[in-house]
Amino acid sequence: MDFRFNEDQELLQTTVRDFLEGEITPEVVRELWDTDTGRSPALWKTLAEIGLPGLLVPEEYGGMGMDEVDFVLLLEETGRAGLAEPIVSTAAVAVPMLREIGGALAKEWLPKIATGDAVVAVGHPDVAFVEDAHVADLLLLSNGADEVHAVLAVDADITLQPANDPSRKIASVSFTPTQATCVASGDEARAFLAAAFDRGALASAAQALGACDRMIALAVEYTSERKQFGKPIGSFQAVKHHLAGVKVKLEYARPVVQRAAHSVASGSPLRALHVSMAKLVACEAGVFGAKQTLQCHGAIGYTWEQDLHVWMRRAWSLDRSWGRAPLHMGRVQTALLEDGAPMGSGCTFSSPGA
Amino acid sequence: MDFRFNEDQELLQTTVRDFLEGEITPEVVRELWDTDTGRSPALWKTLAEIGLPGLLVPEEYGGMGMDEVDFVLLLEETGRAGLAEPIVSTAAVAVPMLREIGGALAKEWLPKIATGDAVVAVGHPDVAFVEDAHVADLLLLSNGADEVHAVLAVDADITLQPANDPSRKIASVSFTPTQATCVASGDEARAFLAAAFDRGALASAAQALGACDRMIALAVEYTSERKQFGKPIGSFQAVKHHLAGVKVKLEYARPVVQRAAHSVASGSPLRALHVSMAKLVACEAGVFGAKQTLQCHGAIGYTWEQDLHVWMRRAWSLDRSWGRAPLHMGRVQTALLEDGAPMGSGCTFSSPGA
Amino acid sequence: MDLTFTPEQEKFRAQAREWLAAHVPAEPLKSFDTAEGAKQHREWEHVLNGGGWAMVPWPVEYGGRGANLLEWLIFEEEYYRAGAPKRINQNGIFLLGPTIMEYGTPEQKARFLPKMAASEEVWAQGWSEPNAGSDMANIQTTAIRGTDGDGEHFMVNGQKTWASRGAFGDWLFGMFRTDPDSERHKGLTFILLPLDLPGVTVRPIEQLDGLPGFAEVFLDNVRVPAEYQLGEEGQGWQVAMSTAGFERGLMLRSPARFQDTARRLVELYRENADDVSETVRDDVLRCWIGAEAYTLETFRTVSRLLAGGKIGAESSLNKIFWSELDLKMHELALEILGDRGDLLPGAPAAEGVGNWLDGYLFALSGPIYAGTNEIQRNIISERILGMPR
Amino acid sequence: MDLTFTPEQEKFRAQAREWLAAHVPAEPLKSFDTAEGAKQHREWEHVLNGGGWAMVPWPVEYGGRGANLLEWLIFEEEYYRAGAPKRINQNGIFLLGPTIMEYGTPEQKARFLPKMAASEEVWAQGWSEPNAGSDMANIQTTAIRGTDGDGEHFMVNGQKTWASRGAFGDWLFGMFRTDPDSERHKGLTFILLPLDLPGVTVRPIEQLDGLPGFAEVFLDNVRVPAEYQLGEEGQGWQVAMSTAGFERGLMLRSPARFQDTARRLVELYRENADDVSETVRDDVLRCWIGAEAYTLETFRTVSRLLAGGKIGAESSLNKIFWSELDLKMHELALEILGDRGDLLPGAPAAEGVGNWLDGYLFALSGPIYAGTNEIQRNIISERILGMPR
Repeated sequence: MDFRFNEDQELLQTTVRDFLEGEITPEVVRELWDTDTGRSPALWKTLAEIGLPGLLVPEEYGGMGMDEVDFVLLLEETGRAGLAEPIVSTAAVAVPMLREIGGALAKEWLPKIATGDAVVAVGHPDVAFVEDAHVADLLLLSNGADEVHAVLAVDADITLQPANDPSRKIASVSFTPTQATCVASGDEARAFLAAAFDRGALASAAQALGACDRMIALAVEYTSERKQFGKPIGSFQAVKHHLAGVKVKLEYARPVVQRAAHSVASGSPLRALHVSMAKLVACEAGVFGAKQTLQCHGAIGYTWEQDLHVWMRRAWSLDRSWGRAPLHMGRVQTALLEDGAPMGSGCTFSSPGA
Repeated sequence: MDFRFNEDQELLQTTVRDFLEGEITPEVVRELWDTDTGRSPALWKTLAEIGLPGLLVPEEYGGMGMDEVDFVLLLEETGRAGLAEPIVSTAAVAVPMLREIGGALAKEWLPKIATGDAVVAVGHPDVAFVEDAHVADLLLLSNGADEVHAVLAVDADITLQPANDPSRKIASVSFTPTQATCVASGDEARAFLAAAFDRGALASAAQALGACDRMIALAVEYTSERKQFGKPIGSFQAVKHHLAGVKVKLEYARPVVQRAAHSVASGSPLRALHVSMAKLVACEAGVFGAKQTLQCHGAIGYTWEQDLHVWMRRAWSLDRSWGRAPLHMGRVQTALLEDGAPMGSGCTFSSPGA
Repeated sequence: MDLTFTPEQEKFRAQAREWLAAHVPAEPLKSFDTAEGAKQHREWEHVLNGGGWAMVPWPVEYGGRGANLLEWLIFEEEYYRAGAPKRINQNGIFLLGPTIMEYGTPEQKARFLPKMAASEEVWAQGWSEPNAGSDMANIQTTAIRGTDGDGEHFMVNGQKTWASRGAFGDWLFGMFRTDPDSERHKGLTFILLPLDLPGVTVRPIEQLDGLPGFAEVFLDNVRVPAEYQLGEEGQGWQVAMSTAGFERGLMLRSPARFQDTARRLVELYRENADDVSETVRDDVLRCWIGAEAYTLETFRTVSRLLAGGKIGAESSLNKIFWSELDLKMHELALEILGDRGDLLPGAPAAEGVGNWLDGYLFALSGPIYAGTNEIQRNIISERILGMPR
Repeated sequence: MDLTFTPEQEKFRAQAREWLAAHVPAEPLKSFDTAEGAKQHREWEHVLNGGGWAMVPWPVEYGGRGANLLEWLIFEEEYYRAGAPKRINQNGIFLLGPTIMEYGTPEQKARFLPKMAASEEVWAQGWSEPNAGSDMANIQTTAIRGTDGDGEHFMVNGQKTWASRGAFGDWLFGMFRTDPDSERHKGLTFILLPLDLPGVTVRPIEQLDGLPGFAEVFLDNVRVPAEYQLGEEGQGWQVAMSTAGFERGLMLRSPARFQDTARRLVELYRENADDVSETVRDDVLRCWIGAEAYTLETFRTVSRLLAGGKIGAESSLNKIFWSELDLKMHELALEILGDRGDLLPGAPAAEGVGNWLDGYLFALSGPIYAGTNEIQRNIISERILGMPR
């Protein structure tokens, strides 16, 4: 029992954080808002150079061969940076799905992802829109709940759905399923889709942690500088307590997300429960953080030019990505109230069978 | 349109407030806690001298002949005083019910109530226990939802159910219904019971306002005196904002309760809706007030000897009296979502038919 | 207690309803924080004014209808019920107008009020400065009195910010430091300032919705004629406080606004009831109750005012209540809309989303503007509850 | 990251489970805030100590089991799972014990720790004074060093309050002002004080549940031998801070406690699911998630501590989280119990109410004791977030 990351993992986190701090400034995020796609192939290539898209790609395909425990700290960093590139859809969801599908499809696409030469988006029956479909080369789509199809983006009908967050690019996608596009069906397809959902939710939760942390940092910085009544507004108890409340939520969400990463990586039978718990608490921290840090900023936080709203909108978007709260609450309910999951002290780290 | 009380009503409120401040000190409340019944016939007599039990008793029976609009301010005062005597059960609920039943029963009991010589308790199918049954002379009880029976207390089986609040005296009551005890049935009984429920809920709501107001006053007083870090704790923003939040809830609950009193007194077709709204917001203010004022007191508020808990427990009890929140929420839902009640601007003071 | 309207009041309501039914634009106007929308809204104000409904609570002599506060509440109920446009000149009508009536000279009243009534002149607020937000007494923009060939004037230098309607407005009002050696609340004077004077630079500020709802106004040796001083020199704080009281209070947040939102929220819930949980339902009902509570409290206050009472620090209770209610209602609406909740109205899948998203972004500013809710809680605890400073 | 227990840890768990199954009293004990309950709890501690399970995380040399923090968490899980009694001597075991180990002389360790382990001596806390609650540095009770025929001693005068276990305890520990001219954190000394000394008057204070969970302790010329000073004279604050850190932190609020409550809450919900709304259900699930989050964060912290890390101001996050969670869980339980929620356990209709009401009253104190949550939020914002004072 050791609930710590190892030194390599922590070092990689620091490296990625430093890299993103340098590359993904708020100015970069805003520049991308003004582009047609909101995404940058050049940036994607750069991210590939530090290994992000291919982190879960097996080494034989040119990736880092890592798992979700390795990845979760880095996903938090992408959230902290406000990175809009398709890390969740491609790196966190599509890669493991391609790996599981295997065969020629994996052989063709995984190396391209690792080198930053391909974007793959994933559709799921429980998720209304497909994220990043508009810049994808390949789409992994469900046909009902029992079939997974691999469809070239050029063969699909992609309708962008403009949303509140300029970084959030979602689309309705339709396609003509054929035998040729079908890559999994029945139990196998259901298993792939279930895993994809959990990975998407986990990655979104991890990004929400980072976004929340960043908003706290912005608010602390602003309220420490901004003076009213002759002193920094951050010295007023009302402002302090708003931010302290966010910090409590954040710090008790983080281990839940990290445990969920472990459950995904280790294929725990409680994976779905753990992921839904993580998605709920992390996104709750993010949304609450948005509200409180805005209030601490006052009018300046309400402007387009202040950077706060970059992360406010990310927090709202992540709350909506890969299952909104009622869906995840329903999964927790199922696990806890109907399946007879182990409860009470001593059960946190044991499996149902134990 | 004039949403004010008249001078007589306000004067009566002041009179009653002054009277209760003198008579119902916290010491008196605590002395009654230590008695067998928790009630004092002598005190009840004194209350009759200023007309409280008989406020709604017609003048022909020796009462004040007033209505719920007159009464609501005084009920708030009894809540502020922490008065435990059966004002709600007897004066606010039983009296109008007896008035509606009329005949010999009214003729016999209303004068006794007005002179403080009788206590009457009321049972209702939607209320689990009968308040003040243990000191009642007469019980007005339901048999199912379709019959009202008048039963002498000596003929009923009364089992006290000790509760958290020493001022709250509730009992399970069983009796043998006979033709002789039946005083109303069918539609008439249902109408009596519906009115009784609304009156009980209204009176509890009004008392909750008073309890909340008193708790705020206690907390302001204590935090203005108690010093830590060299200044009154009430000068810290965290403490201030706790109490400001309670004040907001209280001040926006009060007009809802007053309007409900008007609807009861005038027999508005929206009576049930208005009463449930009042019960919800007033008791929410009371319960929230209890929590926040306790926190502002700190450890001293957590002691038996500090008076705060007299009203904390009242606030909790009133929240439970005459329908807990889910029941009232259900009634609001019915009125609003199913009955097509008027909604939106311009409908607040109009009836459904208007 | 009499909770019925008089026949005269019902007649007034019927008149308003009839006129509005005949004149409210069938298509919603564009936001008045766009150039096109500002033009549309000025036109609408012109129509309103033509019907005598622009300045309902103003005295007839200044272009108003001479209605009392109760009639004004009734008018507002009908206005929202009719789905009529927002008021582009609310800073003028509800904030500055009453202040001019109280403090203005006869000449000022004649000069400003009729054009305000017609929205020929749209007013921007100039309360805040970069270092005077919650701490409004920290105003540093100076207005130094002097005389030149053209007469007495103020020479204004400094910067105002969060000037709502600054982007498309004509005039700005606010406090300026006329005594440069003064501190805090003293030495301030209330001045009216045309935004087209030489030395004025308006930089629109985009809000969360991307529209320039407010502006920074840079003032560089702006020569303002002395006749635009409102009230006594050095008495700006007193003049402003009466305005601020109005702002936080009744005029700008009529119950009708929140009742209208609550009604639409309940309707939205009904349409989507099968897809949302009881938790959402209970919260929707609570909001509806909240809007009713706000209405009842307003009528109670107005009853008191009509009988000679005054509004004091209670307006701080009001500010907190409506701003939290409004935000909660919009949060719930987005929750009910589910996956459609963050779609822009133009999105192909955005059917039925209404303007809830925009409303939400606007509602987020509620706890901030017109004095943050933290400041209001200070006021409540100190001035209403009497807690120590 | 390794989230499995080692075979040794599993064996430790099995041992604890087996022993507890054989020894935990079948009937719940009376509250240790009653005379009879205090006696029962002392007996239970005697049994625990006999089995070597009283002081699990203490070194063997002081009567403990020498377990590390992870094993301690495992023991706690089993302890709560077994429904074993509360710990009457928690002030000793978890607060004072570790402090004596850190600051005590060899003689003091030998004198105090074994009797503490056996709960032959039950300890009361003497932190607060009437004017030193949240502001603990304002301690005014003096302890003046002197010498008489019987040797060096402190002459103690003043008053302590909120002394938990004061009513039925034997000893009290706390800070006293040994330098009467000193101010705030300086000039304080940590002293251990027998409650049966001449000049000590214990006045039990009844809590909300009517039981004397704490006491006022009046100290009137109490002569305390100098050997009961813990740590250096004048260094009381430093000694106390290590104790306070322990209190807020891990030892007293093991995750097992809240997981046990959460489990019982979910079970209560299941039994009453038909009678309560989805709102309650969602809140129950959130609480269960909260208890898991608390557990996970604790294991994360312990992993860090075992690898040489330190607990700092994070214990303030912890304090807020568990106290709010605990209160919410008990509020929900009373809500689920419906009309039975406020019945005393002895009421005829109180079937199935368990001890939720008592638990609720106790939970209300959570946000207050061990440093109010307001103080904790100050600490979080200033020491963790680095906001200005």
